[in-house]
Amino acid sequence: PLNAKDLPRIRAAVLEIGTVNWELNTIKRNGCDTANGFELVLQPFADNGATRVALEGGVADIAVIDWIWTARQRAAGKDYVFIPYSKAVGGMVVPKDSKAQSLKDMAGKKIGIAGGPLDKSWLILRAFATQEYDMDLVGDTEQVFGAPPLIYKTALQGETDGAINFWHFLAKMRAGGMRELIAVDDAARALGLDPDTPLLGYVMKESFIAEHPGIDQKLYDASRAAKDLLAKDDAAWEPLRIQMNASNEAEFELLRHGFRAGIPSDAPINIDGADRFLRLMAKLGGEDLVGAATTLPDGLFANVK
Amino acid sequence: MIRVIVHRKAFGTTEILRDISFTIASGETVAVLGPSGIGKSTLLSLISGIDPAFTGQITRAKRMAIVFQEPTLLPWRSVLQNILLVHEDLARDAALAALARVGVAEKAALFPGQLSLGQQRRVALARAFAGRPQLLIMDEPFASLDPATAEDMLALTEALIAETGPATIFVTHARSEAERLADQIFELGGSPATIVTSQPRKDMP
Amino acid sequence: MIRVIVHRKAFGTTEILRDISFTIASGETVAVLGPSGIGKSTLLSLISGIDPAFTGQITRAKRMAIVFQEPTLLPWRSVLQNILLVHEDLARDAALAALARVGVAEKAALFPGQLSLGQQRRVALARAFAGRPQLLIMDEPFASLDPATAEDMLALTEALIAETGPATIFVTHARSEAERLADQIFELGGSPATIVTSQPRKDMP
Amino acid sequence: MKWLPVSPVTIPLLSLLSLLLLWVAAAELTADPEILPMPHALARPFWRELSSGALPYHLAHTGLRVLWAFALAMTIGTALGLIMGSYPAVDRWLDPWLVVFLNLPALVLIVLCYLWIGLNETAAIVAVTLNKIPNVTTILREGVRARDPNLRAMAQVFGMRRLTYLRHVLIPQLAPFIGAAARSGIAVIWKIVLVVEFLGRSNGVGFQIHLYFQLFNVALVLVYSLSFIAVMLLVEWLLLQPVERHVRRWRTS
Amino acid sequence: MKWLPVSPVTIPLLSLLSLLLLWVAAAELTADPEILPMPHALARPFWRELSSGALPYHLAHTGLRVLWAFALAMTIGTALGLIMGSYPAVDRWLDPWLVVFLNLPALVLIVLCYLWIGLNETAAIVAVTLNKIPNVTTILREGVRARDPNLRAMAQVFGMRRLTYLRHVLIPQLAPFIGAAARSGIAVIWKIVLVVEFLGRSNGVGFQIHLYFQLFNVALVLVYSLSFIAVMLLVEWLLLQPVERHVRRWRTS
Ligand SMILES: Nc1ncnc2c1ncn2[C@@H]1O[C@H](COP(=O)(O)OP(=O)(O)OP(=O)(O)O)[C@@H](O)[C@H]1O
Ligand SMILES: Nc1ncnc2c1ncn2[C@@H]1O[C@H](COP(=O)(O)OP(=O)(O)OP(=O)(O)O)[C@@H](O)[C@H]1O
Ligand SMILES: [Mg+2]
Ligand SMILES: [Mg+2]
Repeated sequence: PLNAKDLPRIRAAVLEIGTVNWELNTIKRNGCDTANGFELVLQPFADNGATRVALEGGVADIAVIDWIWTARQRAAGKDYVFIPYSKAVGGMVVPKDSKAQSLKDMAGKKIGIAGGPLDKSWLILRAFATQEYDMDLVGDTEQVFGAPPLIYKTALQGETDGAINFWHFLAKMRAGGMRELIAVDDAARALGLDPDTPLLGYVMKESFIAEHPGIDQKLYDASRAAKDLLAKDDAAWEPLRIQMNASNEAEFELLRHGFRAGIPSDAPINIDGADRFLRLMAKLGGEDLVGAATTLPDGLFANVK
Repeated sequence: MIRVIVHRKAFGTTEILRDISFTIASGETVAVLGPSGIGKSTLLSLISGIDPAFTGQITRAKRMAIVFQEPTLLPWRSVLQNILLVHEDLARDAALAALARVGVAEKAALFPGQLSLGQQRRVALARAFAGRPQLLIMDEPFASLDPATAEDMLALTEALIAETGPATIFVTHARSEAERLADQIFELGGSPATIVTSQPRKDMP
Repeated sequence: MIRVIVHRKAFGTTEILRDISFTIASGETVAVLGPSGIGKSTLLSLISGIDPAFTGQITRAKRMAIVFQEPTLLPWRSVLQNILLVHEDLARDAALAALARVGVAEKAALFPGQLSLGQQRRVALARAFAGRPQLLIMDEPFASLDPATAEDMLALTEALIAETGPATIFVTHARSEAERLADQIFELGGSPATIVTSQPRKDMP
Repeated sequence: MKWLPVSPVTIPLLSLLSLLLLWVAAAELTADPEILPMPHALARPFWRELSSGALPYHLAHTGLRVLWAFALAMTIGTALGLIMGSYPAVDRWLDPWLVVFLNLPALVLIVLCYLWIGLNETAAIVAVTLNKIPNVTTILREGVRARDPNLRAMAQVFGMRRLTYLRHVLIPQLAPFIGAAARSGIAVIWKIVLVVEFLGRSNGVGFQIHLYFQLFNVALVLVYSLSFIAVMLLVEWLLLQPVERHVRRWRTS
Repeated sequence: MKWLPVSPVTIPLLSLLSLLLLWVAAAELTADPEILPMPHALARPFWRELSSGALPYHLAHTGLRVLWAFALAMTIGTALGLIMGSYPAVDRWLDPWLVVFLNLPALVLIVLCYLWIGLNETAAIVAVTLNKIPNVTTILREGVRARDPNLRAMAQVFGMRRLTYLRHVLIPQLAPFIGAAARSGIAVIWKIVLVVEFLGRSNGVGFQIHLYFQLFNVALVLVYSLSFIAVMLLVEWLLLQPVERHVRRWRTS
């Protein structure tokens, strides 16, 4: 077999606690990287912004980012391309005993939102509320934006009447006794969007692919291999247990379930669906969110299968 | 009545003063003489209560005034304010009058740093005289003044003592000043210092 | 040869000095007399170069030494270091000898704040004398000292001037001191101040 | 140093201009507007944020927080500094606390405040204030320790009232320390406000900066940063420096 | 105030103990170990991090960064402060720069440093240093402005050498300001190091704290925070306070 030293290296800037680490660690542990002809090097960071700085600054070759951001950068002239990783999105949870049965009942309530006013889950729910209930979520509810852990904890404390958070926090919140009011998945479906479009992906530069032809496909294959393993084999999760930081078995299982639910199909990306999605985002988030990318830039999605 | 009993005053292991006791009645003036470095200022700082670290006992008056060996004015306040701030019930005019008596009235609005050292010393005198002290403590109040000004200040001090009758203790190097103002003259000497000669004023019986 | 020409010195709009000019040869001593607040210290600060804001012209010597009206020691350095730091080529023993000559040798290791004011003034004298100044400037150097110590300091100054022969200018309030030390005595007066009387020493022809 | 009679604003303006030139040069060298855009490239985004009202809105929120936290931290910090500097016995007790709070990460204090007080304005201001107090206290304590004992003695013998002593003897002596604490203080406060805002507020310059940083929109990050800096320059010129000149008069006259 | 001859470490230890009691009380009131665990609940995670070598490893990295940035910022900041305080002409030119850099958000400087210099140790240290210099300069400048003109005059007449003047006249006068800058300085530096570490380093206490905050593992956030605080307490007691006592001898004798 090949000596690992001769293989091209992919330096991945990752959020140390990101769920992507579960996949990347599985890739490394099972040699999916060398088997596919590259060597994966993990560079942990403590903040999402930091992973972007690392990619931009050229000390990392890939980072996990959503494709809206990638489209924005691409429209601004960067040569980023997107390789699907996960379609897991969040949702809104409310306390178990909350009277709210649908988004409509959240009128006049206080919602905690992780990730700011341009968070995609929030934008989709806004569009959904407008379409379904003719309701303006921004005007009809009080929003508190905050760091994900703070939103997580204050929601459990009952300080907010509902919370939108990233899926792994949602899993913990559900394990902590909250219930899902609406999944972003469902909202997206109702809006006519393709819920199978993976929102998060590995982003790399075209120049990197040019240096190492086929590296995008190799990464994609390795990712697939790890996903297959994680999807079918419960034993593959055992080594990840510490890393997942679950405080009990129920939480562990919810996290595992959430990850599996987020695995995108291996069908090629629905370009029209993505374009529709981007237009909706452009309408809701405006230039702040999408920059110059009002329509889907060419070549955004890497040519992988 | 001011009663001073100092058994012992030391800085670290160096004993400076030992067994000094005397009393000063209201209206009475005591002069302290002695060579440089003997402990005169130290004695005054005990009497004024600035330095509480000694063995002995001192009864003081309620209203005290002090003239330090250096002017010790507030450099960031005008000359006039320097008087007013320590005598809160003093009228502005009275403060100006006090400055006039020491001959620096026209400097009232300036900062102390804009005065000559002799002028600053006179402001310090005016500050001490402006209240109606029951105990007046002065450390070489007339040093560093030209003979004519020094004479004026001496006369002023005499007048003040006659008017308000405080118990007064002052340090001087000029025996003539001591003899002119004091009812009692103590001379410090020895090591540790104590009162070596104590004489009543010449012109007393 | 020190040459002093002061046409005008003012603080803001207040004119302090006008038309003062004289020279001091090496080995010669000039005394300046005058009432408090007339401008004596101001004149010295012009001569020493501390205050460059005046119209006129002054030639100075290279090695200068000054005794301010206040001691102006470094409170955070020992007495001995206060001497050594301004005279970097002075040996430790020589500095100690200089302190001994003013009678504060046993305080060499203390901080200035641990000395009496008279002792601090003597340290300032020792500091000025320790170098071999070509121009010696002193502002009331013997004030605030008891008569015996003042006499010692006067004698010491005489000896120093005889030894190293600097051009000396000093301010004093005691005519006796001026007459004893000075070859020339200037008396300042008027407003703005100028030299009103200038007399050579009595015992000169 | 003065050859020509120059207006007092000339040099600061020239100085800022040279800073601008430095920026242009740096942008030229970087040659990537995504990393460092040219100054003029900020004009459009600036105008957009200004006319949409977003910039004034966020600036006002941040300004209010900074103001509150500044007033509280300076008052409490100065009081503590005065006490700890004046009474060594108290100092021995409180000093370890000071070191602990001085070095407690802003994040920890902020998160605890949000979780205890709630995700609201009070929590934000308390968090910033708590972060800044130890800083002010440290600086003021040094000042009090360095005070002139002779003036104290004078005030004591004359029986000066406590408040008069504080106002006319102690505080003027501490002016340089108060100045140092105030100036470095606003800066530190504003840095902490940024963190407070992105962790748990829904408006403010810090919130916006973090948002645009996530989007890698350097232009808007700079627009918001510089707007706040411009406000601080105005505060410096119109408030701090005139006050300082007044307080320092006795030194220069 | 002293009734019994107490060892000099007694009061600081008692003081820390009372802080611990306060913590216990707060934890009792909070009654949620996710928000504020009891002190003893930290023992196990602490031991785990310690024995695994993670704690010493990250502590060492952060310590080194703090040390470097501290040394650089103090040196450069003091030099700038001396110059700006001594020469009003220079001050007029540099003052606007000072205000700008004082108020430039840490985030902006850090990101620019990372993008220009690269995601490495140098960039991290430069970023922290640049963030801290204006702070030191501000404090020192106040000190220089408040210096005693009489001592300067003395040094000038006697022709004291520049270096001697600096070392024996100016610096001792500035000691309280240097002390204030150093103490509040380490704290500010460490706060910025935290940001620098979570934005672009893969180790260090700041990295760990941010990480565990993201996981909402308060126990480990506290373990890392308190470990650094413990180090700072040791620095304070074994280094700063003895040096300070030495420098301040002349005041107390
Ligand atoms: N910075 C200043 N601003 C305004 N006036 C000043 C300033 N400095 C000194 N003066 C004035 O100049 C005059 C001369 O002061 P100077 O210190 O030279 O007097 P002097 O002759 O040394 O007096 P003394 O014997 O009291 O020391 C004084 O009237 C003083 O008020
Ligand atoms: N803090 C201190 N530590 C040690 N010794 C001190 C301290 N303060 C004063 N002394 C010593 O105490 C002695 C008396 O000082 P004091 O100031 O009382 O003298 P004095 O009689 O007022 O002299 P002068 O006429 O010179 O003012 C001096 O020898 C001085 O060195
Ligand atoms: Mg004395
Ligand atoms: Mg004078």
